[in-house]
Amino acid sequence: MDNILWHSVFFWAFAVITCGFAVMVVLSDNIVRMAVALIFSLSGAAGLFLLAGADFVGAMQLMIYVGGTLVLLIFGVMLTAQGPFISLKAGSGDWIIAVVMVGLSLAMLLPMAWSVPDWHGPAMGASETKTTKQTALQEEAEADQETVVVEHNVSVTEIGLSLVGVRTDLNQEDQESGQLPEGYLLPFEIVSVHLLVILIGAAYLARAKRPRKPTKYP
Amino acid sequence: MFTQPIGVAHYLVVGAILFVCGIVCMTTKRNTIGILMGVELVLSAAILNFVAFSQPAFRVDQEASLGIDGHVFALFAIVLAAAEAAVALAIALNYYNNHSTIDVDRAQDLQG
Amino acid sequence: MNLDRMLPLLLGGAWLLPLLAFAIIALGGHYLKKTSSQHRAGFLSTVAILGSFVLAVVAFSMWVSDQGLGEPHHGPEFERAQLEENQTPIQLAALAEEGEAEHAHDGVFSVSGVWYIWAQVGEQKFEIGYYIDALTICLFVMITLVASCIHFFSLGYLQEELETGIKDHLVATSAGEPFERVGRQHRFFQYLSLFCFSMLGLVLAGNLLMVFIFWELVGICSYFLIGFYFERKAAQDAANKAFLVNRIGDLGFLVGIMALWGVLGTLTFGEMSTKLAELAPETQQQASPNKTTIQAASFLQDEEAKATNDEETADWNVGLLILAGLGIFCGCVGKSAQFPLHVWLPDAMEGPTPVSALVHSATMVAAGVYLVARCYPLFTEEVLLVIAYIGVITLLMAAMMALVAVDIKRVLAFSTISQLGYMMLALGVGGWSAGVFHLITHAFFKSLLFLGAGAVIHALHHEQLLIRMGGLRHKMPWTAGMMFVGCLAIAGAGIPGLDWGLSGYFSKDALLAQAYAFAQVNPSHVYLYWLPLAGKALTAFYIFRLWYLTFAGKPREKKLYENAHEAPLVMLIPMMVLTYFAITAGWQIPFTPSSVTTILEQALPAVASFETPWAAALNYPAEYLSHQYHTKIAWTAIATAGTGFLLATIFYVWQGLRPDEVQKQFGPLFRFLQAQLYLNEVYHFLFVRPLHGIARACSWIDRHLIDPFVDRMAKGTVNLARLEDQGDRKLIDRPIDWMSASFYDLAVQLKATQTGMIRQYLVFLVLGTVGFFFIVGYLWQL
Amino acid sequence: MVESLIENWGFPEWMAYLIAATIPCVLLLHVVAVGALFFIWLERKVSGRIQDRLGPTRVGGKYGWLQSLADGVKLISKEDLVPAGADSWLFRLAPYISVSCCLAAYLTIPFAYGWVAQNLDVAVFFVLAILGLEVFGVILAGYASGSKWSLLGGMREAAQVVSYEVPLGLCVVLPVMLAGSMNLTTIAQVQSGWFTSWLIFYNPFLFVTFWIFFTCALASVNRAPFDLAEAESELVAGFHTEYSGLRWSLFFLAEYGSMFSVSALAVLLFLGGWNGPIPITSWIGWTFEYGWFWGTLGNFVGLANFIFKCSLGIVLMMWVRWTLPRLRIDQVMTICLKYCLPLVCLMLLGNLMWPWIAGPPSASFVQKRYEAYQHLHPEPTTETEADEETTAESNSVAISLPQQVNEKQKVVLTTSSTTDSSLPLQTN
Repeated sequence: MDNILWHSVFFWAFAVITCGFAVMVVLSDNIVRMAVALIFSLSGAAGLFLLAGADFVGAMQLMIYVGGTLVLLIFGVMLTAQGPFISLKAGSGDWIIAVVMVGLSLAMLLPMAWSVPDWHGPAMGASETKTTKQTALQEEAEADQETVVVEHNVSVTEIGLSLVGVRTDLNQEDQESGQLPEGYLLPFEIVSVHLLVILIGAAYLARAKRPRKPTKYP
Repeated sequence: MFTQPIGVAHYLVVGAILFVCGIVCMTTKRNTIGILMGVELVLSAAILNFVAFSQPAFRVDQEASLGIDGHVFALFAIVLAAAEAAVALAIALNYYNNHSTIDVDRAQDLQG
Repeated sequence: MNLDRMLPLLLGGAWLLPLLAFAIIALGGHYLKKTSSQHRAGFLSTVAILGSFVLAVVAFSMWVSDQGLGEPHHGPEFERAQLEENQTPIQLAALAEEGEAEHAHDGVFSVSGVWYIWAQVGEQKFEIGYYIDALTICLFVMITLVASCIHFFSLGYLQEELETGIKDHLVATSAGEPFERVGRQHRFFQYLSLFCFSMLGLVLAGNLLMVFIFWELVGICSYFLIGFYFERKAAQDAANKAFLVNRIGDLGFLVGIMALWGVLGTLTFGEMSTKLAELAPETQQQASPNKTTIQAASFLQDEEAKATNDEETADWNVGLLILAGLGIFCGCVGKSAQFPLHVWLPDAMEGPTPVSALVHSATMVAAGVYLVARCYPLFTEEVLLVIAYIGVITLLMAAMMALVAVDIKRVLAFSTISQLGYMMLALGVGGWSAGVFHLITHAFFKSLLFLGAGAVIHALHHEQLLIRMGGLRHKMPWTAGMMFVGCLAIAGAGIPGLDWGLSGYFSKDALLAQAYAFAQVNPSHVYLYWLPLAGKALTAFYIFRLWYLTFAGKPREKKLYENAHEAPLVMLIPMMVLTYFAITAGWQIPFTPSSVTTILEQALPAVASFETPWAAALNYPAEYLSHQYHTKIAWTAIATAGTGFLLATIFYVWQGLRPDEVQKQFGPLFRFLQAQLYLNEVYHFLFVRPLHGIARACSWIDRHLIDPFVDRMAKGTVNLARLEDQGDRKLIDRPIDWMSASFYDLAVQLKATQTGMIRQYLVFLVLGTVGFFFIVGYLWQL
Repeated sequence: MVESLIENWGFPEWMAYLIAATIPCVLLLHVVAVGALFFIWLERKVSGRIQDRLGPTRVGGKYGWLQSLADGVKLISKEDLVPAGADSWLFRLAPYISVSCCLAAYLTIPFAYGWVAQNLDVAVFFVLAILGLEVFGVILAGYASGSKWSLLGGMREAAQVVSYEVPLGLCVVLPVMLAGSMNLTTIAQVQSGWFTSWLIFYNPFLFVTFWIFFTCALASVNRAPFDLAEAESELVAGFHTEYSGLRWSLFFLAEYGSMFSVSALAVLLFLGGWNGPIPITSWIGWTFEYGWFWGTLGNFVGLANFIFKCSLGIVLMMWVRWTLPRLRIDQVMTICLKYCLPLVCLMLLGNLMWPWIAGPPSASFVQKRYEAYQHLHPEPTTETEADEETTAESNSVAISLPQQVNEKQKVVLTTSSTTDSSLPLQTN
């Protein structure tokens, strides 16, 4: 019992929530229930982000994804639903194709996920080391277990500074020599403009149209 | 199970499951908004992978982690996903205005 | 005060202001017309010309303060001395030459310069320049003053042109209804402004080419203004006639300009006198009185011939100079309506009356006189003689025609022609300042008379026939009074004993005195004195005939009389201004010994001093010498004028003689005069009909010789094009069609893969991706 | 705390963690539950006074202390109905979503220095996100009830909350900008000292922003005059028309909990947090540095301050509710998008320009910010030289972004030189 790693416990809890509700999204026929399941699934994912030390990304996930996007989605559901609990069921043929795809995709993805020993986590790689370099790293890791388990939380400040073009997580020498990237100012600006364009475009697309009214030509 | 530390691979597996769920959701739902939800799941899976790869404590070779880059990419992905959802929703509403349905199987106007 | 700098500025401004008004009305006339205050175009135009007037007055005052008013040459003492000595005419002539030599080198003060060079060919430049002397300034003041008055008058006269629906009773539609049209006052003022611009430009112009340009511009303005009522056939014809007849004169003018260019190599006024001075001594030396013929040598003489044949060159120069003089005068004949080309002016009365007042009496027609005055040094004695004779013929002929005219405006038109003849005569007999002086006084009283006539016509609702008027003095006392003053002025009324009179008295007196002096020196040309004197009687007769028929006696048409009314103030006030000047223009300027004449004499040019083969016998007395005859001439003139006045009174007031009886008595002469000497018919027979014949021949050639050829060519081209079309279709189109058809088929077959099912696409996408990764992940590693 | 549990009390590790997690949970639950009871009672009294009547007077004595409790008992004893046309799963789920989101927001709210369940770096953001999630409960309730009134209420709520999140988020940016951190503890620390150092008095733009924030907060917690989702004059009772009993009381609980949390947010961001208007505790030395006991005592004073200010905020909300009439939905949207949003953008710009207008922030403010940052990321004591240098800089140099960057870069770099393993270093 003392060996229990609380981090792992919470990981599994969140993983189960995430995956379980994701499956519920797939299996549910009612679109609103799908949405609710999606909310829980994405909230679980946000929990996973927090566990992985990405506080800011997790909060963002909650705020933008769950709080914004999904409200929009549900809004859309309500605006477009014909009956109170509409369901558009898929045919069994679709399900067969889907199962085949699930099988194929998982057959591809899962082995890939486990194919790299480096990715197995700090404590699990010992028995599966293959190269000498990795062995050395493993030994080092085992020798300094405490250090390894200490998590690194990326602070908001670092992310914010990198978005305005300053990388604080890199060596100052490397930065001064000009060989390292200078942060994400340009992509940040591009994304901002992109968002603006999207806003205008979405407003334009969704605005009320009256197709019945004949166009008057001067 | 609870005694083992978590690695990137665990996250990858969760991501894979999310991804596959998203794919299945997209292929089996006839509702436009259902498909949108599938897309969200897929994107979420991708973001999960980014975040996992940027945590140095999740892997043996800690120096290989993505660090801030992963977070920033994840942020961009979230933002763009929100944008995509807005536009897709606008398209769906528009489609509903014109066709009085959001069944994608009926959206065959562009059929060859 | 820097005259060189300020005068071009002021006068240039005065010149360009009307252009500005013209441009604004031309571009924004539609807008100006539409607005509620519809006088806008008129006001704009009037303000512009008033501005010009102010600038001209400022320039004039600057000139006067700088150059003085001029002094009478050789005051009364000199004249008396001359009389006492009782010299013979020949001696006087000799004296004249001496005096002339004195005066010629007094130098004429002038300001000239160049604003812009618009073409340069080798050494020769064509410039936009100016030449300002006393003549320019006086004419500027006169033109802008008269034009301002007439602008104001027009505001009242053309009041009805502001309305949107005007019934023109002189034009009938096919239905027999009066023609109805939209008023176009703004067009009128637009043309008027353009005219003022052109006229001022003509006076300001620094060289003959510029003069020619503005000459043509006033011509086109005259065309527009005569044809202002262009719906009327008569107005159209009159406008065309004026334009074409003027072209004939202008052709001569152009020839004259070219000839002058050939002689002097310059057209700039400022350079002319120096060039002439260079030319003169040489010519005098070379010219021999015996040589009466000119060898027919080519214009394109080569250098050697020129060098070896100096005599011929000199003769050529003189010949060309004469040609130039005649050519320029030819232009003046056209513009100033002198004898053979006068036919357009009576017809030009079809235009609105203010136009007749401004353009066809006061300013434009005087442009010919101005040009003669301006180019005075260029004219050889023969040319001057021709000018004098043409002037005499014109004045007499026109005066006689005026006797029989029944249209009030036509009487004034003939009167104008006649008075222009007087001016030409004066210039032709060496009376430069007398001619120009008469030009200025005439401008005032003739425009006054025309405006009076306009007021009458306005009052009678466009009735112009004298025989239907009468008794109007009761209805229009102001107009009648001012017209009477105008009549007195044109008749030259004055009191010789007191040397007091109206403006016409002074100018005509000077003019006749000069003619008398000339006749004294050259006895063979004595008619140049007697005929104008007779003309003076005629003038008095016809002008008072006009006045009596219009204003005196009893009304002949009751209805017209009842509806008549006095002109509005806007028309009366300009007339009053003009009346004032018609009375006082000839007077001495208070507290000075000077008058308009003396100011003008500051610009007195030297008389041509070429001895030419043909007219060596002529003597030109200097103008100041004619002063000795003034008293005598004045008495004679007033007597003849009094005769004319008396006759008119007998005919039309006392009814002592009945006009219709006289008319019967002189039937053929009457008809001859009324038909304007049948000149129109003669011109029609001589020029118009042959021209029509030539045109018909050209038309026949066009239709029967050229057209078939062109038609054949076209047909051949069409056939060629057909052939090519076939080739296009079979050789080029077909393969391309085949290609596009096969692509289309291919596309039709391929489109089956586009199902439009989003989910299907997605499945393909996923399967493709998975397959790709399988290949990359497993096969690639092997 | 975990360590002390293990070492001093001998608990097994897992139980220690469990206890350490449970204590804050229970405390927070009590804050919400007791707070809600109190505020419901307060609302009834306040509304009574405003309407010129007494309000509850019987239960629990003269002032009706126990009225809320009696109501609670009544509600629990009521029958829990699910309409036949409802989507029963979602219908049952909705109140829990609401109330759990409301509770989750308290995770990161510091009640006094260090008295916070989870000292998140992104606390402000997290609170906003969670408050945004709360709307799901309302929407689902509206949808799942199978009633048109409820559906309309839910739709209104969705539109309103999504719209008001934008100006709300922008309002929050201003204090965050000034404090240089999203950590609520840090933001509150920056405002220590006299009440003039509260951020609301920092400059006129912030003063205006506070009121915008208050308006938007009212709208986002669905209080009058923005209570369109439950407009009883139009929609019967809006999204909770079909609810009864305990589930209905959960919605009520969530509403009062949210009111408290937005008030807390306003207090922390603008009104100095747990700092009193006069810095008495620091004069008498009851700061956490002085010792565990006196520090804790000082913290209790701070807690009292904090709760008092939050309660004032809530009373203000009640005052507004019983004073202003309800708006129409289009007016609500107009206020948000046409007035609040441009205004707060203007305030943001103005706040950015403020150093140009009024000069750099005072040295004391910079010092406080630096100290707050030091508390968050304690520097190794050995690096005295860097410390002095940074302090000197922050004292003397005016506020500007590059300077901040330098400061932080320096801090990060000095840390990385001592503890390599805790920081990622990309070598490729």
